[in-house]
Amino acid sequence: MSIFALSRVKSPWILHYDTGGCNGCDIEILAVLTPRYDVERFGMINRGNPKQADVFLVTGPVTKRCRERLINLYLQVPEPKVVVAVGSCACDGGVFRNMYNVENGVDKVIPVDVYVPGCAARPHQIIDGVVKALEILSKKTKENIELPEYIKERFPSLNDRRKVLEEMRKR
Amino acid sequence: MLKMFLTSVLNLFRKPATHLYPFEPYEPFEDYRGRIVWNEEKCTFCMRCEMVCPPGAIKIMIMEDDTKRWLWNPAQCIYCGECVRNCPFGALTQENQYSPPLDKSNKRDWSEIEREAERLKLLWRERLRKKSQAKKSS
Amino acid sequence: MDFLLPASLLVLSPLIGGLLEGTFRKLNARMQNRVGPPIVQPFYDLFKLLQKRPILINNYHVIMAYAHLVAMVIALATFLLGGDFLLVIFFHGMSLALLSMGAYGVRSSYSQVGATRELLHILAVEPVLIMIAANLYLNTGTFLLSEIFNSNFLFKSMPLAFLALVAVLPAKLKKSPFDVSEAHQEIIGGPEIEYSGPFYAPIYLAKWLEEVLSAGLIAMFFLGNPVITLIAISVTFTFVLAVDNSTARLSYWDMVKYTWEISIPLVLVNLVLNYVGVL
Amino acid sequence: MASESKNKTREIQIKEKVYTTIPFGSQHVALPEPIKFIFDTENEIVKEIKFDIAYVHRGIEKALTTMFDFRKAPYVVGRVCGICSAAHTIPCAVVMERAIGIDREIPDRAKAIRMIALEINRLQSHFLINGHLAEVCGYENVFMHIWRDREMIMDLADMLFGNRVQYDVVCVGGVNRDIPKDKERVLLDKLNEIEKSVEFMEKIFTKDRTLVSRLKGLGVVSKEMALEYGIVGPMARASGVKTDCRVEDDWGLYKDLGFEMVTMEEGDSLARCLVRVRECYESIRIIREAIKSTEEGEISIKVTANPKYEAVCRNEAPRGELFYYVKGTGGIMPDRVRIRTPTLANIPILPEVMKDVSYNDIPPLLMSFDPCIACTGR
Ligand code: SF4
Ligand code: SF4
Ligand code: SF4
Ligand code: SF4
Ligand code: SF4
Ligand code: SF4
Ligand code: SF4
Ligand code: SF4
Repeated sequence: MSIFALSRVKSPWILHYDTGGCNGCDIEILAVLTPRYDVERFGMINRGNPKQADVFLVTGPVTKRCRERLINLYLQVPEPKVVVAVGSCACDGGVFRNMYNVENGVDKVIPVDVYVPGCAARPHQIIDGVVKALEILSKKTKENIELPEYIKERFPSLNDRRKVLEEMRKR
Repeated sequence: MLKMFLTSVLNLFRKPATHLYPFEPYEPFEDYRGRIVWNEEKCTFCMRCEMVCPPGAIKIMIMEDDTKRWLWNPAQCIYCGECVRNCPFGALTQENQYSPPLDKSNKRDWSEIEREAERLKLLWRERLRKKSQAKKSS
Repeated sequence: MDFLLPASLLVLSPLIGGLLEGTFRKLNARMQNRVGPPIVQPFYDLFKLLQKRPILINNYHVIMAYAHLVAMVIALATFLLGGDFLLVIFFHGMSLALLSMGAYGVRSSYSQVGATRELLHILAVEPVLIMIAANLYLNTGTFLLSEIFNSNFLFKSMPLAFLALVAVLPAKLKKSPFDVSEAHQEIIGGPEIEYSGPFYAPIYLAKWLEEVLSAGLIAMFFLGNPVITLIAISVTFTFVLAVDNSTARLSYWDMVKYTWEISIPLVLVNLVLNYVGVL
Repeated sequence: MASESKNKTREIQIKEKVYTTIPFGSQHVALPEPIKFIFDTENEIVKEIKFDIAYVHRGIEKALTTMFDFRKAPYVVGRVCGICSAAHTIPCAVVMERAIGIDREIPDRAKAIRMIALEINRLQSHFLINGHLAEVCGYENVFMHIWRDREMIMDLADMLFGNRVQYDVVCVGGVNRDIPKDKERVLLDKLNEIEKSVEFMEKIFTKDRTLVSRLKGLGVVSKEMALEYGIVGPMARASGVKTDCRVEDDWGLYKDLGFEMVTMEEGDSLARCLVRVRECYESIRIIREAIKSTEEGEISIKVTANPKYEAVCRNEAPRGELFYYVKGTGGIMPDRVRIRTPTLANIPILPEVMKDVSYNDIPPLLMSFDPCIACTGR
């Protein structure tokens, strides 16, 4: 592996967004950063800044109000990026499935690469999930632009989409 | 201030509190509530587990040829153990191993399954109704 | 001093700086009782940043990031090649000012608050450095570093000035208690917030160079025996890190107040003592 | 007259002044949850605060009356919030029992296990928030140390209840798993260690000069203000208001075990923090007493009827009074469920105390009120 490909895997900076889960998984994500689990071993740091993030950890079932913000944050993370849905409610809605104000999971809104089950997902599961996400990340480059569903809905034709992509590249 | 200063400097010479997972294996507690394991032999498809499961992570599909399938979604389950406690035939057990992460290749489309199970159940009820009608008329 | 050593130091400074930063992070982690990243972690970070898709906010913003790096390189080069100490201070201050100018150039309020705080950093650090320069002049009769480097073990005659330097080092390296401009929990990195991917890389690199410059400043007081120089640098940095790990962040006015109230009097006393001839 | 009109123009001028607007959330490192504050600042002094708390509304109350039968309710409301999951499941189970009319028959052992769950929950929550408070003060090392020690409590929960966050141990009619003798012993051993780390925490929060200097006198809430705004929990107790639902509602055995309330008078951020630290001692004591006072035995009773009465239950969550109301009609799902959560009661006072505070003191001030939003929107 070249130093470039290696460095992509060795330095995942994370961004974490709670889309209306119960905090359980958020707190476990925080716990993953603390001495017992210390994911800084893998170079992970929580920058809290979408523009400097590689791994996007999303928890929660995506409430209707968080939807737009989630998409916004997703678009702000520069490629290559991976999205990890942490916790059952981020995967498929969990216990909140089919409640009137939720979207039943992150993958209904943005493309998700890895799903971490568990309610709450325990730190070991989160570490496993991130390790798996890094495998996927090592295959991605900055050219892999995946669009969230809603853009595909809004711009069904390929031409429209190309325009959006160009806009995104220009930004 | 002084205390933390000393602690910090001393920590340089102490062993870190880190558990080197995944390089060091981790063994969960004996009765950690992990994956649900289904024993096909004992199950009578009574549907009790599907009923008690709070998030609806268990779906039982009754196919059109009356064979039955028991499906469990690890990415939907909240690992409460309610199904295990309520199974009248002891067909379900809860392992102490947590579920591994999934990706696009091995995650089920649960909405699809829910819809399918619902549809199949309607068909099944229809068949039952017809059967009982046939019995009555004969 | 011959030319070869400083020139090679300058060329290797990104490498040294990266390793220094990596060591900092490792030590930091160990002080917090965890394992921490590998020492080469900063290089991974840098190479990764270069591979990210660039998101351009505006040209001015990005130019300022590169200008920040260039000014920092000039400061470091001037220092290592034995230029004028005042020039080093000037370019160091300028590089920070350029960073905050860039930060003012975007509309994010975190960035703007961070920029203001970055200027306060300059306000806190630069006067002390200038006072140290004055003190150096009193001791060596020159501002030229090539001649200052010839002096042996300056610490002997200006210990208080060195203490003053140690007192401003947290502010210079953006470590707690004086990390107000980065203040992760308040303004998420401050002036750096809007930089991303390859445009963040120059700022990341400049941070390493700043660490090399700080190491150089410390070394300046302990020249003569290379072993003593190295020991002095590592002890000082360990001390700064331990202080980082044993203090909460103070407010930005406290930062200016403390650095001025502690460092400037220290240098002044040293000046007077030198003048009177006690030291 | 002249001076009055002059004053008026000045007021208008001040109002027209352009503030720097700093948004805080809905995604921010200092606050993992989606809540949004908008601070209008002038020279980093906060002048106006707007907030928006409804990002996490999921419709749990509605779902409890339309989607889940009452037996599932404790598992669902545990997911109202993962920080005080046990604190939610207990009053939910109790309120259902009251609505059925079986709350007097709950065995003592079940009550004791509920109390242990709640107190372990409280311990980890207090460790969590005090560590986080240190973190937002820029004191990363203390955060790391407190969270390292918090793992001991998480391990306890993991061992006793089978999950680190969602204990899911409380069900309508009692609890669903007992604590066997050998685990009791481990629990008691671990509590000694945890007590030591509480002592460490107390020492840091009373002795460390930089931390104390940042927290002392920050965001003072007087007793009158606390009463007027009706704030609850440790925040109210830090201002000298004697309120604690553990003695005000009787679902547990607190009265029998001689519960002591922790109060302080100062009402500043440091006091709020210290109240939490000192409550940890009390929690540890309660757990010990609860284990000592009951023996292994009956842990639940059979629930045969459906909820048919109207009932309320109040519980002291780590952040204050949690209120559950249920109206049953004899059906399998209640007619109305109402959850009133502590953070909701503690938020209205925030704009008041945040006014004219420097922006760099906002995160510690906010964290000292321990806001968590998951339950506020439900
Ligand atoms: S998966 Fe469970 S614990 Fe995690 S956020 Fe969702 S409801 Fe909470
Ligand atoms: S409750 Fe048990 S027996 Fe009934 S369907 Fe489920 S697994 Fe099978
Ligand atoms: S453990 Fe709970 S959520 Fe999971 S399948 Fe069983 S009843 Fe459903
Ligand atoms: S930062 Fe402001 S201007 Fe830019 S997209 Fe967000 S809201 Fe709009
Ligand atoms: S007020 Fe009641 S009836 Fe009206 S929309 Fe809201 S929940 Fe529905
Ligand atoms: S009395 Fe209070 S809680 Fe009830 S509806 Fe009116 S405002 Fe809402
Ligand atoms: S106050 Fe609410 S959000 Fe906060 S921990 Fe308690 S239940 Fe959870
Ligand atoms: S709790 Fe009240 S304010 Fe919040 S979302 Fe629900 S209805 Fe709206």
